[in-house]
Amino acid sequence: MNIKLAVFKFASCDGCQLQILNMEDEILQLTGKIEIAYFMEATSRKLEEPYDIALVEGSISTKWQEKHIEKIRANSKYLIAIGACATAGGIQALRNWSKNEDYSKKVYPKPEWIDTLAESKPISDYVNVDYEVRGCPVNKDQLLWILSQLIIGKEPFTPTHSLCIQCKIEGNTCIMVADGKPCLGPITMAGCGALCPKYNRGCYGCFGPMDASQAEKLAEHFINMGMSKREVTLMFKGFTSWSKPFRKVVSKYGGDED
Amino acid sequence: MVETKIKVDYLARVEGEGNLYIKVIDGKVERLEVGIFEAPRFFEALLIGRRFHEAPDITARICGICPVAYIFSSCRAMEKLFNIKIPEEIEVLRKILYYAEWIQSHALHVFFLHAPDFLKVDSIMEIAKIHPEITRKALKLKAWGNRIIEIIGGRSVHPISCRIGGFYRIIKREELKEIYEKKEEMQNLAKELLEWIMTLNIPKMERDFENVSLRNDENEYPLIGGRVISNKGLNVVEEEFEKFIEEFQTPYSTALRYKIKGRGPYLTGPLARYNNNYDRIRGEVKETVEKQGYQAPLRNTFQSIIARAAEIYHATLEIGRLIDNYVEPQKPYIEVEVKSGTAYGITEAPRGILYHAYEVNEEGIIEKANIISPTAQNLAYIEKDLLELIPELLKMNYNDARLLAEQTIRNYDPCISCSTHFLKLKIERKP
Amino acid sequence: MHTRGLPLKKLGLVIGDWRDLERLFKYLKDSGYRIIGPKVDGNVIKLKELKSLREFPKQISDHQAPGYYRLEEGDFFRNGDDSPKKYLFPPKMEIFKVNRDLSISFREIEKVKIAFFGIKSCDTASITIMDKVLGERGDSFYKHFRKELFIVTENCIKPGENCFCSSMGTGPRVQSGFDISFTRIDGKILFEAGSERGVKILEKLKLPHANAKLKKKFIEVLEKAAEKAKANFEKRFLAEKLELAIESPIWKELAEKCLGCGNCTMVCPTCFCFDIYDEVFLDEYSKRVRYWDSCFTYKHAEVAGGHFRPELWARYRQWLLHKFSYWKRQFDMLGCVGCGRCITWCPVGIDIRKAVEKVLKWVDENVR
Amino acid sequence: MLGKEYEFKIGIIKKIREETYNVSTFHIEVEGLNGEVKPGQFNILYLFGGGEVPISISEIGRRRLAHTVRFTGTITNMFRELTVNDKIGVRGPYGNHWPIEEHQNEDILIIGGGIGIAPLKPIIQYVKEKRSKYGKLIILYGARTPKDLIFKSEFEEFRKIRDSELHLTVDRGDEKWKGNIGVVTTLIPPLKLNIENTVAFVCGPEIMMYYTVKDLVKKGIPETKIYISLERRMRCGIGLCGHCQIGPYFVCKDGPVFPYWKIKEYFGVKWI
Ligand SMILES: Cc1cc2nc3c(=O)[nH]c(=O)nc-3n(C[C@H](O)[C@H](O)[C@H](O)COP(=O)(O)OP(=O)(O)OC[C@H]3O[C@@H](n4cnc5c(N)ncnc54)[C@H](O)[C@@H]3O)c2cc1C
Ligand code: SF4
Ligand code: SF4
Ligand code: SF4
Repeated sequence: MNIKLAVFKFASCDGCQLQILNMEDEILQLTGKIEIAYFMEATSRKLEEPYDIALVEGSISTKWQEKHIEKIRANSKYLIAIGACATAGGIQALRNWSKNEDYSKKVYPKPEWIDTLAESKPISDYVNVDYEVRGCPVNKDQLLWILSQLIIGKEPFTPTHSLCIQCKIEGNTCIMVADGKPCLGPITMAGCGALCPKYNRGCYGCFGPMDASQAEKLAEHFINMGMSKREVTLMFKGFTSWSKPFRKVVSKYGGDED
Repeated sequence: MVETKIKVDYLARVEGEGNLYIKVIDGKVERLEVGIFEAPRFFEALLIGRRFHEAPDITARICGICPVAYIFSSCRAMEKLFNIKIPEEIEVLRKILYYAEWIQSHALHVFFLHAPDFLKVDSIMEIAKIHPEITRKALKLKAWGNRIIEIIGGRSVHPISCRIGGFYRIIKREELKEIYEKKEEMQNLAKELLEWIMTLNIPKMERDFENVSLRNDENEYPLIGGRVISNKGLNVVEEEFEKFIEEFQTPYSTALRYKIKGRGPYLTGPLARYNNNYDRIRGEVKETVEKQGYQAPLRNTFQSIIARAAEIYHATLEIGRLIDNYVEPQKPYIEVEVKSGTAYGITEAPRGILYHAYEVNEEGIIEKANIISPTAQNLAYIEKDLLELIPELLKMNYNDARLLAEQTIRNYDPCISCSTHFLKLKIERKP
Repeated sequence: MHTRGLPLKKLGLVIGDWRDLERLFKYLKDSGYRIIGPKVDGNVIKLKELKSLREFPKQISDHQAPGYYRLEEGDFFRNGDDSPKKYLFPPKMEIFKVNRDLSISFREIEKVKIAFFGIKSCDTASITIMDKVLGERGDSFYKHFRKELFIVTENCIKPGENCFCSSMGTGPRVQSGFDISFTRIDGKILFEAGSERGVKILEKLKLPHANAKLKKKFIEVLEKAAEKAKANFEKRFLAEKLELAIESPIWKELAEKCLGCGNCTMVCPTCFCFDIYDEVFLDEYSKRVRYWDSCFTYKHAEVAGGHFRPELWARYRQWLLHKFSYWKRQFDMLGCVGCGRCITWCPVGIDIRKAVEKVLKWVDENVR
Repeated sequence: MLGKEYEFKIGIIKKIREETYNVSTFHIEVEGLNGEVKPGQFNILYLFGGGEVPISISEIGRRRLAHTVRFTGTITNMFRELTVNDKIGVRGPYGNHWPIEEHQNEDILIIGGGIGIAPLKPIIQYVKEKRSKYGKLIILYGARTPKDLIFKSEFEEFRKIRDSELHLTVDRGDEKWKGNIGVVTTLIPPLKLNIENTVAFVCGPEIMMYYTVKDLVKKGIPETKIYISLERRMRCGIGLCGHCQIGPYFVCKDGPVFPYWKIKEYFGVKWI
């Protein structure tokens, strides 16, 4: 047993780390292969740094986090950002389009006690990230696959093509074509199992842009379908809105308005 | 005199990371603070300008452990505002989904987070070494809960199938077969685990707290909607709830705190639910707990672990019954007609009552949002509980004191990350 | 494996009605076939197992247009988003399992006896193509699933808006590669055999021969259908002509709306690209799993330190020229059967017929 | 048996020679390959849980083969961890080969760029063994820097082959480098060739082959006597997976070796 795994959390909902604990069938086997060195959600035991693998959940949104992530980077051989927050800033990155003080005022009676950075940003904006696992939350099977690859000494790999490909492989019916509903599948990265179309709704992009994502073209198509600019903006302004391709669409169709 | 400041670096109303700071001078408590310093994520602000139907998906992201609760509180609120009557079939499916989340979340807390305290170990991995069979069974039960959410919701964390008015598509009876087939096994497991939990060495510590929970008109254990009641006379409808509580903020925490106006801190969550609705818990559960003398009311917060285990058992039984009653609906959801106004909704999240309120304009755009999570509501009471524990703590050595304080906080299952790792307990003693 | 169409004369058309189709269905079912045919699944017609012919969507029509598919009341349907490919070349499939010591656990898949019932001639033609592409080249899984295949084809009397099988020479009347075909004409069903097996079974049904009048009607109906299922180009020299545009700037224009999502290749009944992943479980075993892949994915032509088709237009060109040109030299046939699926199921409605037309026009105007 | 076409044989690593910081040659012993191995063919190598990579055969022995691997990506980097006696999966040999037998009595010109010299090495071996059957042997080999030159330990042996020339070049030199500096094509103009009787075998990055072929043609070597070996992404190696296509050809089956005249109309096309 020589792989030391650490799990860290920044601004997030815990859902991605929870996916590790959701591996009920494998978790005991897994802990036999990997030594959990730091994983506050699962154990109060801590091991000394350095770590072989650091899984990082959450976005960077406070000054303290900015420093902390650098420390983690320095102490980890392999740093993997997990989930939409860590790879694209998460839902909380919606505030990046607004003035931060407004936000504090809206939520807290005494906003002067709240200390936060103006923007919520992905880990890779601060430190070098070795691998990114997408999703809000990450897919459990994918996560297990990635851990398995690391265990055998392989740099992790997961497909980076469109959700549509997975959607068809799963045998779903295209809801854009058969229902006329908008779907972000054609520009979103596969990995979730094409869940939303499977449940008869359009993908809202929680796995973020695929390789060579044509987000702007799809947005244009939505407009041609009769959607308003505002509706199009909201579609792209979701859980991975701060990824570059989606951000472009949001700015183009009125990101600064609200 | 040393002044210590805890920097507020973290978030609002949701569980997350926190710390505890206690300062005692000359045996007198100078300061006692449970600081939750999760980074603020400003959910209420970022809901503004979004359309009503986005609320479930967005608020689900407040918590990865109980997303279903967030989804249903927001659905409940919007549906009430729009005067939608949810058909029985859809209601049944929702209840199954909600109970499944209880199972998953409670199992996580009971076995991963809380049980190690009672067994004086670090983690479930350690429990697995002492009680491999129990661990295996607990994992199985938890997996079943997750699997149910996966089948009905698409995935267990942040499910995608729910919408205002129902579901995005009809869930076929056939799809539920897989989980139904295991129900008896799971009910037996749940019973066995409840019995095991009751054998744990639970500290004795009676308190008189105000139990706040929902209570419904259907004569059922509460899940979605109902009146908010307490053992001290609170009895209000969802719309009125906020008027009876008072919020306050402390400089050491991003989380707001709440108390009942004119009375003070209160308790919500499984223990409160169990105490307030014991008459509606399944007979099989009652029989099991009463055999060991744990009928309601339980006045010891350390016994919350029993309430949780009892609710798991109750949930497994109810899921069986609900699937029996499930008829596929004609349409997966009820069409919505937008109305402007304020939407209020409360449901029973695994950790207690979860309050959502939205102001929606005539276009269906959210203009204001207010969400009060169970953990935020419990915070003030946690501090009160700790305060009462101080004399006890001062008698102990540092490590035991820290452990007891941590365990006390974990009794409330404040949230997964804070319940295990947040304690940097500082007890300053001045002779 | 190859079944040749018999000329009309040999058996000719025999005539029956819907009950005879049911008899045929039952006969196949009783002979142990798993019957796969069109069936309404939500809001699309898919190829699914049919327990009885009552599941066959008799009173339904599929309204198709570029990027558009709706089921409506009607009396004839074409196809949905899946095709026989799904059964003969499954979208995801474990090849075998490799154990830690590199020993291989091969799979055993029980013998499958599939009868496709009521697929159209374009799909029948697609099986002939796959026979060549996958079967003859040695895909053992394909051969396994294909081995005992029985094909009952329905001749297309009402091609849809996106159909162009007549231009590709694959329909609307099935020419080869089938066992039995049937045609709905004037409330009657006309049967025809395409193989020895088919002849034997039809003989068992003891149906009378169609008279000259009905035969004439048959020809008329299918001729009319053939007129409808035409694109604005000819198959003759198509491959050669299109290749003349290989370095044309037209590809950029054609790919202007393309999202690179790969839907066209997924729904195409003949696209065969696949990828293989090692799905390793801890360090205990690894499954080698085959998934459909698409030449539209960014990674398809990426190699360490380089990329052969980094731009989307180059990937679009690869798809189009492969189907309509390269395929000819690879397999002595074209890779497109004119089923129109890629037009219907493209989320932005790119029409391959128009694309081909534009390339041809470019060639006419620019190559001399 | 289902999936038989993907079955691999077990190869046992007998020797590993480090060529450079990111290239090593693995000598493996493998029983029962598909057939006789010819210069220019490749195998598909499998590492547990990682996957497969096509790798040319860089040395052909009676019971042993060598593969020279550059560690460049996910799977090839896993090769770094291999040690003697480790097992890997091997299937092949695949692809066609350098048609060396058809060019007896001719002068052999070998041009390799980078790792591209690996599939050319068996030609050198072959010519050496059947020395009297061939004319001159000219080897041009270029790498990015002196550090990137592989098979260094064999250069002397190459030079010792009767009637042979070895010309080396690097894109960027260092203090110790005394040889030619420049891309491999800079070695072509000064060459004295018997144009009528020379056959050229070229392998390297596509861009290098593109210019090399141009220069060879300029020098007068007919397109029918220039052979190049192509590289494309490859999944199956047996013409099924569709990845390795260039125009109408499947590199794995129709190639990897192509006479230039055959591939010419596609080879220069941008992003084909
Ligand atoms: C016929 C042939 C012979 C080859 N001979 C040699 C050789 O002798 N020595 C050597 O070092 N390399 C050789 N290569 C290249 C070698 O196959 C790639 O470097 C290797 O596949 C990269 O895999 P990877 O997983 O390490 O890289 P990654 O970049 O992580 O690869 C991702 C995927 O792309 C594919 N891929 C990436 N680059 C190539 C490529 N250049 N060719 C084919 N597939 C690729 C791989 O299959 C891999 O699955 C040859 C390639 C071919 C086609
Ligand atoms: S439903 Fe969405 S993801 Fe699926 S094929 Fe259609 S556009 Fe693509
Ligand atoms: S379909 Fe899209 S939004 Fe839905 S789970 Fe998958 S990636 Fe997320
Ligand atoms: S290319 Fe389009 S029309 Fe042709 S066979 Fe494929 S899906 Fe059908």
